[in-house]
Amino acid sequence: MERPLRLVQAGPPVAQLARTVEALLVVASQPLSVADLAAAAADDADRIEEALAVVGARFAEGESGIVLEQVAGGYAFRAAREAAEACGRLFERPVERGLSQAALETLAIAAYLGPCSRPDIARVRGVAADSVVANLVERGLLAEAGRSDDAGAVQYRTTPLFERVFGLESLAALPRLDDLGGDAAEIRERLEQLSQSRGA
Amino acid sequence: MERPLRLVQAGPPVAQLARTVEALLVVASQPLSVADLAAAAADDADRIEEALAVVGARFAEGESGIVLEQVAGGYAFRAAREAAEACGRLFERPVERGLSQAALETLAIAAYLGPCSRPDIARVRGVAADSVVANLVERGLLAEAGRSDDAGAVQYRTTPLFERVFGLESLAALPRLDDLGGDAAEIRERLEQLSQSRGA
Amino acid sequence: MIVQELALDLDAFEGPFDLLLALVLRDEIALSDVELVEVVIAFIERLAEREDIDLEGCGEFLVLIASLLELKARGLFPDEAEELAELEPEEAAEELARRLAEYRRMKSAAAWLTDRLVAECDRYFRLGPAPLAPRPERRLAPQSADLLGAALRELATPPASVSLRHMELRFPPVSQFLDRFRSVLARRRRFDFDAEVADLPRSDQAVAFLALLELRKTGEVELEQSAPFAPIRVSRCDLADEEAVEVTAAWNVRSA
Repeated sequence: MERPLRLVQAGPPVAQLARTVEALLVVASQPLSVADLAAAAADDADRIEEALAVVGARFAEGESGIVLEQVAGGYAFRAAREAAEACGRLFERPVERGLSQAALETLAIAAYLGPCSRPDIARVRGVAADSVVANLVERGLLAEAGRSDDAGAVQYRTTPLFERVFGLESLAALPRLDDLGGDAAEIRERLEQLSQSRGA
Repeated sequence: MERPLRLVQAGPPVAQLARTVEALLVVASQPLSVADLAAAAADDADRIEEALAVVGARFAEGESGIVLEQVAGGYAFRAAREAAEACGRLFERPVERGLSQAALETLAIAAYLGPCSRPDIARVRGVAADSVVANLVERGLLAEAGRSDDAGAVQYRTTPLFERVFGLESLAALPRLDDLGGDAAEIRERLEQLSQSRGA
Repeated sequence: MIVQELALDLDAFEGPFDLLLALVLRDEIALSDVELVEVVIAFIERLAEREDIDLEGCGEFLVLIASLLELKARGLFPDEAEELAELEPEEAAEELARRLAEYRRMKSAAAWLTDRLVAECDRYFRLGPAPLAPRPERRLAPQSADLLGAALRELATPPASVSLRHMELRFPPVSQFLDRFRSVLARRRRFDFDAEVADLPRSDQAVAFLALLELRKTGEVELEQSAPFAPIRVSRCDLADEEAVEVTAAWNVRSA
């Protein structure tokens, strides 16, 4: 499809737009998408992308203590990795500190299967999920996502903070489930082999 | 006082220390003092001051969308002034159409009965007023108006913003409530009695 | 492989664990007949004999025993998951394998997340608002001053008096029905509960039912009901023959 010709209002130079993007990202409390940035800067998405490239070059690992990262469906500043030790002396990591195996499995289930209720999670894990889910909600890694149509149970999904803590550009950045072990057919085969080997 | 001569351990170059300071400031949700920065970077206060000068030059108004600012508690990043409009749009909330019943009742009490404390409001409404009052103060519809003579509780009155929102030239322009009683004291007494009977 | 080798000597089964598993999957042995706790004890005893700890074997055993426990629970409570209880043995094995596979995938995903967390431990970012961020301003559309007067008028309206008539519902004493049923049973060996209380209001019927339960608790009567909502037959206990006892036991299990 051909793009229609249009009169482009010049707008500020990209360098200035880049400064605006920097300003927005330094005050935001969440990663900002291109659409968020375009709306706040009152400019085109295309030009925002150009400005983001400028900002990304200025705030790159090794260049700067502030680093631009693409995370949780948007862009955000974080500390350079070289400053991790200094950051560790000043800041706690309350969100991810002491996440249990049960908590990580629960997060995996919500991240892969999409919004799911506590009974859904309990079915997969084989144990009640109530306290684990409550703990993850308190940490801000899970959030309520409405109620299921049938049973009316509250559903939970992972939050943008989850993506941020695990450094995921989006949930699509998770490895494909097929690549993770545990094929049903394979397990079934193993069970059958076991039974046949005895031949009873 | 003469400073003692000492062997200075070289430490990282100031440019690297400046990057560490940048990293610490971008993660902090409070301004950081020189002492905070020195403790986190495990370096001298003097060298932190030097690094801050480097950071200040890099993040200066006109140079950058991120600006280093010295405030009461120490140093923090803020958005450049040229980006004020864009930041305003980022933090703009949609216009709210109405107020909750609790907020409306609380405003009505302060408007008609004159400055009153949170216990006064709770007595008339029959429920605790703390959060609703705090919310209205934050929104600029109520303001503190000194303390009552007897109990010493903080009193609240409606604000000029309240008058603007409700289209009143002054509180004297409030619709009359002759059906409820002759004056504010009478209305108040009547409401308190009712609220007691309701709570019983 | 400690799990496969595990020798079992149970009331219902003697042989290695994997044979038990095979027989269960083929539905040749009823799980309800197997004391799974004995299997656990046997496993722990074998573990204690070993010098080293076989973590992999422990993990495999836990998954298998948990699956068996789940299947057993489903079998014991058919109403809890009817669709699963109705599965053919073949399908149940399929379902078991499917769930094990799903759980395994989620465990792998959790392991991936754990690695990720370690790899990202040097990424620091701000939680919460920036120290010098603009404060979001809440704006309110113009409001009518009449709303204020209306709010006060509402506060000034006396609350409607609440009717407490429904609290006056009177129940007859349970003892009244105890006496009544005892006297009926003195005359007749059996009676039909539904017919006996048919003329009474519902609240009285409820009390009568409580009396019936009380009589059963004291062992004075036996109860029979052929199906849910079918008439309840009440018989004097001294009369209850073997058949009646059996039916009552079935009734107890269903209602437990």
